[in-house]
Amino acid sequence: MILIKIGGGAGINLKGIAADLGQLRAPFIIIHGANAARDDLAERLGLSKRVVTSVSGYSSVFSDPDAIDLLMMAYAGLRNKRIVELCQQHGINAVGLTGLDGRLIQGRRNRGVRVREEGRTKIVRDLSGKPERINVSLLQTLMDAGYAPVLTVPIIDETASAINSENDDITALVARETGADLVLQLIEAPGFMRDVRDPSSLIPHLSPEDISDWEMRAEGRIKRKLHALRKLLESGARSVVIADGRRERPVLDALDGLGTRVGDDHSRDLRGILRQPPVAATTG
Amino acid sequence: MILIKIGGGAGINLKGIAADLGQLRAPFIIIHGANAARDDLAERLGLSKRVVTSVSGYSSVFSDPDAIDLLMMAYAGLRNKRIVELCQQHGINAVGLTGLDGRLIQGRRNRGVRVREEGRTKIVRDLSGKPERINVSLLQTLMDAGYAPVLTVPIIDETASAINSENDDITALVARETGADLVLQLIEAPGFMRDVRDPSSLIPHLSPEDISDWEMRAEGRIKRKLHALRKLLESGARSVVIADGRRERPVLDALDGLGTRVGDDHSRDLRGILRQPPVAATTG
Amino acid sequence: MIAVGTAACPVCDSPVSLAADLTESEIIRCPDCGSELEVRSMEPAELVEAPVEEEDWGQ
Amino acid sequence: MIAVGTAACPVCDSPVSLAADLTESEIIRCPDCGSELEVRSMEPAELVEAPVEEEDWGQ
Repeated sequence: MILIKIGGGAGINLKGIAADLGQLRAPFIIIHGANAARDDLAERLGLSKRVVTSVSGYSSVFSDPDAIDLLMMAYAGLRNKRIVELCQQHGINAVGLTGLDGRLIQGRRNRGVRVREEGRTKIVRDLSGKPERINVSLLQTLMDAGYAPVLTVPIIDETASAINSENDDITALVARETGADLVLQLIEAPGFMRDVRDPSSLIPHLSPEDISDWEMRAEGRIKRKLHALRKLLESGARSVVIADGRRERPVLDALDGLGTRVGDDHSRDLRGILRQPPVAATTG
Repeated sequence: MILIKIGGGAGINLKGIAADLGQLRAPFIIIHGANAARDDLAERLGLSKRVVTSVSGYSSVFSDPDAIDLLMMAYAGLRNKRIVELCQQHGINAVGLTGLDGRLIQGRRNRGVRVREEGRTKIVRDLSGKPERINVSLLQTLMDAGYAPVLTVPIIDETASAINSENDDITALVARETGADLVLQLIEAPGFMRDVRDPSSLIPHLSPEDISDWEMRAEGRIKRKLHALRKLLESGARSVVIADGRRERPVLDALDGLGTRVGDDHSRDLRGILRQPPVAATTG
Repeated sequence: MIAVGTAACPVCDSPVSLAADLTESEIIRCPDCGSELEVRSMEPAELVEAPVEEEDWGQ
Repeated sequence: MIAVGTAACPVCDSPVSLAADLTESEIIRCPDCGSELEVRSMEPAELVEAPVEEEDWGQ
């Protein structure tokens, strides 16, 4: 089973991704973000985004009730259904779901995190938390019946409330609990870059040791990303690829070897296993 | 099986509805609107709503791509997931879906309808159409596994594109194809009113003949509503109830006999069949 | 009526003269066969048979 | 430090004096047992043990 994480940037070529996925034989699950759509909507609605940074350098969006409404409109609504629509137009019988639906992604609301604000150390509680369990039987039921799950936030917490959560953590958890063989992360960059501003600084292979080194030196959101990448490796996925989601054929190019191969198993030829003549449109 | 249609008005008591539904023993499907949420969002985004009236008196919202984005944000996103959240908080393992997901509600885009604009008769084509088929096996698979489907627009057309459609038509089609025994429509009024401005003009019983008479004399949106109500009766549902979705206990009051009973079978006692001690929270 | 051109009727093929103030997607009737036609485009002028749709369409 | 009142430390029960400019959800340390405490509310003054959360929490 393949897990495809589609970044939430405006430059991601969703149509190209859907066209490529239509050619895969192996079943797959999509997890996607929508930060660009959310930021655009927040701006048009005049809602400001508060980012808080924990005392040890992790920064993230403060999720108040307005922010959860935005998640529901931008992630669960607009982005999720446009991806489902594109999949349907390429012979993929997609079903879009959030972590709330069927208690698909169950998590725990954060007890309170220490942040530095105005020279004080404060506990910040909001509507966000960590994913802990996946309703794998719902995913299995859908995939056995020929559907492709397309997942996004919000997730559901212990009080059955909608909370925000980091898509990278969700990806690692889904990978582990579904035993994904390949995890493909499509982002708005050629792959993992030593220096995001320098296109030639692409790193073709990243071993687990590399990741831990980088994590020590990084800060804020990059630190989060590396932390999640390490956990993704620990999830047991045989191959992890980070590739450019803006290309004409993002998925096929990634399987051809473009982008960054993460983990020890970077020589594996992914093309043969997955490339297939176009799959006939599956009817509902 | 019970089909519950929840109106999209701001005054609907979603929490009360979820609490009541948590006490039902029979499986049910929810279909909901979100016109208030959509209008609010459209206004905040500065998007104007164009209403067109066909030459024979049917008026409806003109669905351009912006309008479909709004549907996805307000109906499929905000309203759908807030209803799913409330259901989960009352022991109902809800799964929110649009007609796109799993090709659940398949329709045909309208070929072009004649409207009068600026003294001319013109053909108007937009992203809307009529629902024609339901993917009943997906609904059955989910309900057999203990989930409660929560459905809304958009639906999917013959080119696998997202289109708008009238919730009343969808309700009639789902009722017919799933063989619903009871259809409960929860609206922002005590029931079917002779005169919406006169609270005492509630009509307790509406026979099929009454409906046809009313339909002759009505215009615009009311004409649509009556047309859809007639088709709902033709769908074979044994009991159809229109009741007030703003009450403290909207569903239980409706089963107690409040509101309007539609069709010939208005003496049936709905309370005994359905009232149950609170159902234990079903886990995912 | 100041005609700006003509287009063939898709049903009976006879020429239909198009008024200057005609707009796209407007409905006109062929003077010969009486069919209801839709102005698909003005430049170039193109007429198609007007679709017949059941009245109560989308929301 | 101008104290505006005291509240009992939830861990060792000794009185902890609260500075005037203290704000809700701020973290302070009990001078006696050294536990990290959170100011749950100022009126009435209430202290609870500060939760310990794994660092990389929600998005």
